Amino acid sequence: MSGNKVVSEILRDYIYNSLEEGKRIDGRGYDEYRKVSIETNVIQSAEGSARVHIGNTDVLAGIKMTIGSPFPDTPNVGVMTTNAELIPMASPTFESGPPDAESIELSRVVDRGLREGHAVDMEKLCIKEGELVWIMFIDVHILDYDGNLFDAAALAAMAALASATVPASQFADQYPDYDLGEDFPMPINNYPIMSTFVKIKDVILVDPALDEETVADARLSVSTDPEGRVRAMQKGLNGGFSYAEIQDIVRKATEKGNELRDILMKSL
Amino acid sequence: MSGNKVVSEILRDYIYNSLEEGKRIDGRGYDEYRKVSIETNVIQSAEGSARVHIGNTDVLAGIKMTIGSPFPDTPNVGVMTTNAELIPMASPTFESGPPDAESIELSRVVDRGLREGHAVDMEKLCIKEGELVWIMFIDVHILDYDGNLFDAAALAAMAALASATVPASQFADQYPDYDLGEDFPMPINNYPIMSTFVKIKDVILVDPALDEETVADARLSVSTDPEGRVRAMQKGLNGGFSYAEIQDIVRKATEKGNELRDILMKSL
Amino acid sequence: MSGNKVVSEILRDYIYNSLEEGKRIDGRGYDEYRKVSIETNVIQSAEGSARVHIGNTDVLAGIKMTIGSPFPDTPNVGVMTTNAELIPMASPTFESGPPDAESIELSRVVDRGLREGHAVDMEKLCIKEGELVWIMFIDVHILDYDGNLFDAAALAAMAALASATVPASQFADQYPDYDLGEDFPMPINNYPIMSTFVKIKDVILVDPALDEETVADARLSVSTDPEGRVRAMQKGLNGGFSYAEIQDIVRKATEKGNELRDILMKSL
Amino acid sequence: MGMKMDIELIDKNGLRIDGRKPEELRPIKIEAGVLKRADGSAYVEWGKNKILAAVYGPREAHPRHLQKSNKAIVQVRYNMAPFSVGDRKRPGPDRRSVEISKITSEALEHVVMTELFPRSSIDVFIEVLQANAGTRCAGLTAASVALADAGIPMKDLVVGVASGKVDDVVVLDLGKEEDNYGQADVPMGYIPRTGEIVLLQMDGDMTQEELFKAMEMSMDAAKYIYGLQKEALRKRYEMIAREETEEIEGVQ
Amino acid sequence: MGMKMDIELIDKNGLRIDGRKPEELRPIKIEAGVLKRADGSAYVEWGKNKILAAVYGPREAHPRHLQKSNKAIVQVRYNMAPFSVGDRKRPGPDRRSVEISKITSEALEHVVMTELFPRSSIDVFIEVLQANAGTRCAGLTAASVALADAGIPMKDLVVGVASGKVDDVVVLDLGKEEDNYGQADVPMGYIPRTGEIVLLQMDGDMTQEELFKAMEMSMDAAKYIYGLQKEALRKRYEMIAREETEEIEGVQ
Amino acid sequence: MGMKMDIELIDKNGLRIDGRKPEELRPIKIEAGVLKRADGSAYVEWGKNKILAAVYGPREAHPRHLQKSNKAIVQVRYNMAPFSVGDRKRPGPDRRSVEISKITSEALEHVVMTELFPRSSIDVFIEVLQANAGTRCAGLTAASVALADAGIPMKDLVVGVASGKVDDVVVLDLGKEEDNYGQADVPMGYIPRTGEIVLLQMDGDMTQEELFKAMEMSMDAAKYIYGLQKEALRKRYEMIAREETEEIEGVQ
Repeated sequence: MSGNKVVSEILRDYIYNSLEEGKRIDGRGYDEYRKVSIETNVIQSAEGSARVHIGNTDVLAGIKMTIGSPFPDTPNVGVMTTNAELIPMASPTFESGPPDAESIELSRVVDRGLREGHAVDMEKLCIKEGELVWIMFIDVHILDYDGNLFDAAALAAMAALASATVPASQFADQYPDYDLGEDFPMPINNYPIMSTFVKIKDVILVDPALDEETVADARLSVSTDPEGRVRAMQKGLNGGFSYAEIQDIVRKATEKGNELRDILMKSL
Repeated sequence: MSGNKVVSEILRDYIYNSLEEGKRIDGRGYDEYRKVSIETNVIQSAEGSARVHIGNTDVLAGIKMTIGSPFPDTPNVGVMTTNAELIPMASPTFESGPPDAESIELSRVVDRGLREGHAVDMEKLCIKEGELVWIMFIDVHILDYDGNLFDAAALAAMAALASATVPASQFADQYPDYDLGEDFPMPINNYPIMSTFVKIKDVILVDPALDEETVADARLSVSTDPEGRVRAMQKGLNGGFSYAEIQDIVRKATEKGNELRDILMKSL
Repeated sequence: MSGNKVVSEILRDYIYNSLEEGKRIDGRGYDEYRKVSIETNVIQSAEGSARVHIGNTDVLAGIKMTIGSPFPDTPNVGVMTTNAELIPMASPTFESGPPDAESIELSRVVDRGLREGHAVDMEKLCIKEGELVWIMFIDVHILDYDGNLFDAAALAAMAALASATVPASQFADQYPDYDLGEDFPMPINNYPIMSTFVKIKDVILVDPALDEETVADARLSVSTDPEGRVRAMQKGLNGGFSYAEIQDIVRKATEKGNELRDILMKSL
Repeated sequence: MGMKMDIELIDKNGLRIDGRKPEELRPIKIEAGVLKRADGSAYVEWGKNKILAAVYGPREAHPRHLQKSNKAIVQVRYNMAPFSVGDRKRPGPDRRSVEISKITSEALEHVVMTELFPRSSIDVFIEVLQANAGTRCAGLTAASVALADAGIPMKDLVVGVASGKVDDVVVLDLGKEEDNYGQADVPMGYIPRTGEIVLLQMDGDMTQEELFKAMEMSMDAAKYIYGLQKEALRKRYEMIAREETEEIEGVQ
Repeated sequence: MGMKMDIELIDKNGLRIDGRKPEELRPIKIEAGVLKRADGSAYVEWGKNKILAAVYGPREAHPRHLQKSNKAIVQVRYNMAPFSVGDRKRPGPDRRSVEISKITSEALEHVVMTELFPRSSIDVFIEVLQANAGTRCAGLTAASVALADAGIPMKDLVVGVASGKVDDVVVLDLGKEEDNYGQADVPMGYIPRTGEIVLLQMDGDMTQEELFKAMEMSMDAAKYIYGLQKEALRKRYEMIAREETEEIEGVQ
Repeated sequence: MGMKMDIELIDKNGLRIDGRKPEELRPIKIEAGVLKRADGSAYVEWGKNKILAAVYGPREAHPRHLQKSNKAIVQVRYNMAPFSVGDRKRPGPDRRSVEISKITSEALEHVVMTELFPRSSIDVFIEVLQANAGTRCAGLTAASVALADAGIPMKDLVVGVASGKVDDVVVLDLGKEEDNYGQADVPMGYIPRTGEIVLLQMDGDMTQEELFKAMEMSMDAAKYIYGLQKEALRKRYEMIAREETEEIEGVQ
């Protein structure tokens, strides 16, 4: 990622040395997030939207909704599609073109957190079983990339959902044979939150900044719900975790999930 | 475009020197087109077709028609799609593969000229409002490229349309519930014509040949109708025009449009 | 194909020298296939399947079936699609990505042999004329590539078809308005077999191994039926055959087709 | 242009559907230096349009066959966020985006001193976050500011602004309904100081005189927008200077 | 092959649906040197088929990994214009075009003296402007002439010609209805002088003897078409010579 | 996870729908060296899953920009045959395959001594011939064996194994119905000797304690599978040794 090899070795040494002294290079505690801010309803053309900053990482999520057929094997629930775009605006390392493996992983992990966390009551997005359901697109646009996209994207997507309105009245003309009702708030069911940790040498850090990601050995993202239940996990990078480390991370993820959820609830 | 850098510098100097003496390298006047010829109905498998030469530039346009659904927001008009292919046969600089930015621009500019010029009465291509309309494909095949594709492609497309027959009888079996009627001539409404100018140093030239395009600073294509109204414009290349130059070009485009329209009408 | 140029020259000399002494490098006769084995019903998720070895060449074909609309111009027959994937597992020279010209040629030649040989009675795959037919996918997966893919793929596809069951009962729920009946064996009509020959210098060899393919001048594949009628041919590579050579190959192909067909029938 | 609809775009007082006078712009807000990672950036709100522009470079042009031995290339990627429009836009470039990227690139190449950076690419990314007619002009305006914010040597800033015709009246800066149901649209890229027109398109139906009147309206308005661009950059430089002063003071 | 239909392809007099005798070709017209930009070109009308072929090269093969250190490659792109067929063909290569391009390329590589141009590519573009059965053979015939017109050193010209079987009769050069409703089609690429068969396909249902009879018919016909190819090239050289003479006379 | 259905996944005796006990694996069969052309290969049958893995390399990484100056890259392509699943899968990578390829690659890169082969690529191809839940774990298990069979220097073998939760019971190695209608799935890549977890995913709904219990079940089972992997390699080496002896004897 961070280009030049010499630069990246110097960076690694610097981070290693700091950690040996028990410090992160930006002065944070190991279990401390950067400043997290959430602003909802920032895009009027979207049914719901949120812009999330985690430090300098800047992410914009928007919800669009339309009406269509359900999948044959799930006739009574709406359809949800999550897509994250690592647009080249956000980083010199992101390229134009079809989504690469990193974008696809990000999209799928964000999707899994929301889906398995039952963020939305998808049955309430069924209009007529087997015939017509709401189709929901969650699009996450990465605007400025300074590490920890997983948490920023998941948080922005959750906030956008929580602030969204299902635009039923707009579609009344198009579907005269169905009772779509009035516009209604997105039927939120749960607030799963993703929290990501990396391992650098033997140290576990939450919310890695880009420089930390660059030298990290292993990464684990854990999505938890308000009751502290685990809803999704994704390990990344080519290092390994011990079982004890994973237990430790899962426990901390619940704590951190609660902290971020508080910030989210205040933004709504 | 024209390959080798030394060659292109020599070419530039040659063109510049000629223009200083008030001459174009092929001896034409600044406001003079190369020889324009139009032959219609050259392809029997097409509903309409035309081959246009402007000097050595050689372009073939064909119209194909089928029947389909209208767009939801325009239920009472036919559908028109314009596509120009810069096939590698036509030039050593054209490559195989999906359309590049130049092909896309060409397609869109030709389309805009016809569409905004109301070349075809699209309402007459509606079979049943909101249900069935004629779908028209205008395909322009560039066979030999010696500059000024915009005018050649636009003229070929217009001539192909003007010579086309809507093949209603062919579709009778396929749509027994609709009255498609007999074959009928394409309902032509207007004859917009595109005329393209380039600026080389301070000189404005109509109908640039390839060598002139290669050294041109800026390009302006203007589509006008028989009443001299402007229907579409497209500026290209990275040079600039003054407002006075643009006024001059727009006025000349009307004249030139009339000249080309006369040639077109004689070919039909 | 076989990488390094020096190696390929040594290989060529070795093969040429052997042929001058009347021998193939693996000791076979000119008209002799390598060991051919066929195992059917190897994949339970498929409607029919077969794994074919010709020497070290290892090919797996699977049949999948679904229900859909017929083509408008053939309303009373099922739809058959053949696809061969040269997956990179099978050879260092096969690459990931969309099918290249070699895969496409292979798919189309296998398809042509089955289709023109009337392997399947496609009319029996019509459920209701003009409305509903069986859609059949023949997918050939090349697992280990040691030459003569055409014969191995064609044989595997034929064996997979001959061992397939049309899964009518599975679709009963999905198409309540149609009588799909019970599961039934694939309606096999004929057993066309492909046999491939190459020319190296002036020698004609059947069933080329990879090393022989690498140095071959010309290739001819001939698909014949049990009555010795010719159903499909495909010449390949940039060498030429004389008319006499082609007559010779066509005659031998019938013989070889019979041999392979015997092996096939025993496997069912 | 020209979808038909029984909609009155100019009222009896000569005012437009959003209350503007014919020669009146929508409100425009420009901010420079809004992203950390990019070498330069700008944010433009223009009516209901919300547009970000970022610049990276000069950096090595790749793939290599794009490199020019005597100058830099300016590569523009105009992109609409899926949620920026009424019906969700599928991600990835469509034909419209490719055309806009191309003409925006040509317009910017005119002002960037490309000859200073042979073999390089200057990459401009325009992201339309919310679209409401006139995004190509707003994007061009934003891109100019982002280039300046990136410290790219430029002959001048380019201003993007459109004019057109609705209900037979020549108007400045078409809004969404005017764009859908009006008679003509003329987007322009203009350099107020030199009077050069570096981007120009038109579609619709206008007499020559109407066209010229529209262009003149745009050129007038461009001067005002040019002021906003410069003001945004001035604020940005002040902020940088302030930050640097604070840093120095912090050190002392 | 083999769409079923109640259609009589051979009448009681043994004549075909378009009035031809079994061993009769459709009318063929060949012209060389029809395009200015290409290094060589040819136009073929063959019944209702209209086909252009153009040649560029030898030129540097790219992408580079295609280059062969000891010879040129011959790259063929067979392409159908969208309006060349009944239902519009979507632009871009389909699987059929890819296969035809491959076998045409192999056939031409046999006659081009590729060993003279290591690392080069000789690019052949075949555009089907109007299609009516037999385009691959007509395209191969045209491509040979275009290669010669480009001055590419060749061992000989290749002729493309098909034969087949309809209503149990072996016939030459299948027309559209014969192609759709006939029993077999055998496209061939043939070099009359050497007797080499460089392209051969077959689909349908034929006994060995029928197949051999069809191939013999094609080989006979190829000699005639070879004459047309040479005549087209002779006319082209005459025209060039005349132009040069006129130029010299003009100078004097 | 979590499609709703009236289906009893654990019966009154605590047994699973296929008769297994909660901590019981499906039958697993591993064979090394099953393909001739590949540098290494393995075949795994795991319940009704049938999976082939092949390894090529170390070989030059291409395209070149992927090369790392100080180590090899491990490139994994996980692919499902079109006929491996109920509804035919379209050929080519889908988003799920891309993700599985990525995490499998990361897991294997941990054990391959990549530093020995700068600028190289070690290419691992996993083909799912028949799929029945748990293919990513079976594929990882097969890939490890194929790497060892290819003689690629490795720190250790990786074992893939999943656990999860169905009907509120923590179970090992979910079958197809359990995967469809269960409550959670936790695929893991584990190195029994070092205790390192190199692949980990989870989706569903579990308390922390359930998750930990599931992981412990997987870690236990991994030791058994590790034994199968080593046994497959032992047999393969024996066979190679036998073949070599025979060859030597044949020579004598």
